[in-house]
Amino acid sequence: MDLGLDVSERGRYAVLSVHGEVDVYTAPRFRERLIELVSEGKHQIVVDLEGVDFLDSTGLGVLVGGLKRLRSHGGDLYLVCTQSRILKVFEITGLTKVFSIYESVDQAVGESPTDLAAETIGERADDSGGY
Amino acid sequence: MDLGLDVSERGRYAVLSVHGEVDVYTAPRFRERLIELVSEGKHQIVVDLEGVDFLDSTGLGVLVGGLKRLRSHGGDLYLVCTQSRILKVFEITGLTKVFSIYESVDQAVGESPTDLAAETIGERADDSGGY
Amino acid sequence: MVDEEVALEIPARAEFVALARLVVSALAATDSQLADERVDDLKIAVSEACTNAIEAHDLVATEERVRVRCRAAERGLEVSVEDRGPGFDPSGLPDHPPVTDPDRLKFERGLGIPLIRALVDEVEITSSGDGTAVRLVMLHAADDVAD
Amino acid sequence: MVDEEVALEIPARAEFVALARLVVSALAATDSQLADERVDDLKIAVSEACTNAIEAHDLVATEERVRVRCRAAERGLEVSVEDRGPGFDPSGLPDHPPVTDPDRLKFERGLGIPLIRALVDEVEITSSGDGTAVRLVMLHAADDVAD
Ligand SMILES: Nc1ncnc2c1ncn2[C@@H]1O[C@H](COP(=O)(O)OP(=O)(O)O)[C@@H](O)[C@H]1O
Ligand SMILES: Nc1ncnc2c1ncn2[C@@H]1O[C@H](COP(=O)(O)OP(=O)(O)O)[C@@H](O)[C@H]1O
Repeated sequence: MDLGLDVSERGRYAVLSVHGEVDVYTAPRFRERLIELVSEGKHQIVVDLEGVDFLDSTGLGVLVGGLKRLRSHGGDLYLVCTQSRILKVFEITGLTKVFSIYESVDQAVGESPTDLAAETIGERADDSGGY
Repeated sequence: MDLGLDVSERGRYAVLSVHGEVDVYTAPRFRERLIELVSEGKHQIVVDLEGVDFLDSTGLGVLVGGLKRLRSHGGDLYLVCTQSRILKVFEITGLTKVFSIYESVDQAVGESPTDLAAETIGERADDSGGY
Repeated sequence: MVDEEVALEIPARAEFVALARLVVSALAATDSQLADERVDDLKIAVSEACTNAIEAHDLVATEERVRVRCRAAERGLEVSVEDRGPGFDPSGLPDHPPVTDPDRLKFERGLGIPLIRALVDEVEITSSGDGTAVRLVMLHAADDVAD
Repeated sequence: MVDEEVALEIPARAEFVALARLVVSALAATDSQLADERVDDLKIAVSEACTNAIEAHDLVATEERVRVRCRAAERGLEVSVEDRGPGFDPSGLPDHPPVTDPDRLKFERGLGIPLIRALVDEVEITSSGDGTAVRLVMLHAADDVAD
């Protein structure tokens, strides 16, 4: 299974765009990437879930863990998600109250859709393991 | 599994376009459609396999059966196929020597690609059974 | 639709959970009485149950495979996930604090079974020292179900 | 890639052959040492073997399921298709006439096993009155193989 993790910078925000399926197999890579960003000093992280096809509680755990880590550094984690099937798991678990969820990266970083040009600084981690 | 069967007319030819997977589950519908066409008096049939994702020996059997039936009526069956993974099964089984295989419907009906406008007279048989 | 069972056995490894989801969703997709959205919900539940089963096998270091059985029945689609792990007491799971509680953040884990219960129409967990079976039923034309 | 086995049991019905192909191709797709084209060939072989197994179960009217086992090994991907049909003598299958023979048209059937043998690197058919096992191996980095 492919998990794509792309990092870009939007002003003081690091944007981590996640693609593919987040489950017990792929979650460790996702967790590591988040931890890496925090240790690089990125304390305002937007996680863009628009490219995610599947996410279960393992993925929620990574996000909760990331949020805790960031808050302990005085930072924060913002989610971008409009897919109802993904939002549903946040709602059921009460996590909509814990995360700030935005409809777009622009909205998350407080810019209008015309303030664009995100500079891609990250890599694309396409793993060929799994399905 | 979806099997699509579309019929159109090109002059004296009936064109049967097959979409999806042809295996032991879907082959009966394919066979019936061919038999139906023959009994409607269509004796020059072009079977367009360009939309086929999978075809095994059950599908080959349907085509051989169709060819035999048509020839016994003084007609013929022409194939359109350019996909190497499909052509391969015809080659292995020696059926490239039995069928006339064309690169396009236009070529099969002996027209240049500019003589177009096929009139759709058939139905679309999308079955929701299988995968 | 066929009232017969498909069984899948997977090694108790994280990389095979996607295969269990794939098989269940391929079967569910042929069930015209289950909306796509319900199939998505079932996939999540199957993923949670398989993840727990694999973790359970890890605990007892067994080489046995996890078994996923799937049957399209009259009333709905039934899936069972069976493991040979140490078992547990499902009624003994801690309650989650209310959604507004700041303690919510403690819960990096423990969301799997609550999700299963919320997403699937019927959930039956049978557990003993020999292992656990989680039986999930997604009913045909069921109304949305609450937790 | 994992050297452990996945097993799929399907009811002996035509509609489940696609599921066998799906599972094998999902596993094969994770095997970076098998080119897409070889995965396509393996799918055809699995489809042929499952079709034969289902027809064999029909003959003896058994309710038993057909078992497909799949293992990613060092040397390649191994798939076994096992049935509880009446068995047959693989060496007793009629030869096909040469390709140019007009008799070729007699062969509406009997193309399955020749296709399997041509498409897959190693084929082993074990058959008795209790059933048949067709073992297919697609080798890693193998050269194209002739029939
Ligand atoms: N199949 C199982 N076998 C043994 N214990 C289990 C099983 N499923 C769940 N459990 C126990 O129940 C707990 C809660 O499970 P769950 O709600 O899925 O959350 P998580 O797996 O994230 O801890 C697990 O931590 C485990 O102790
Ligand atoms: N698993 C099996 N069990 C019993 N007989 C089989 C099995 N597989 C093949 N056979 C026999 O071998 C014959 C040839 O098989 P095959 O080449 O696949 O062509 P077809 O299935 O189209 O006849 C079958 O008709 C059947 O009699």
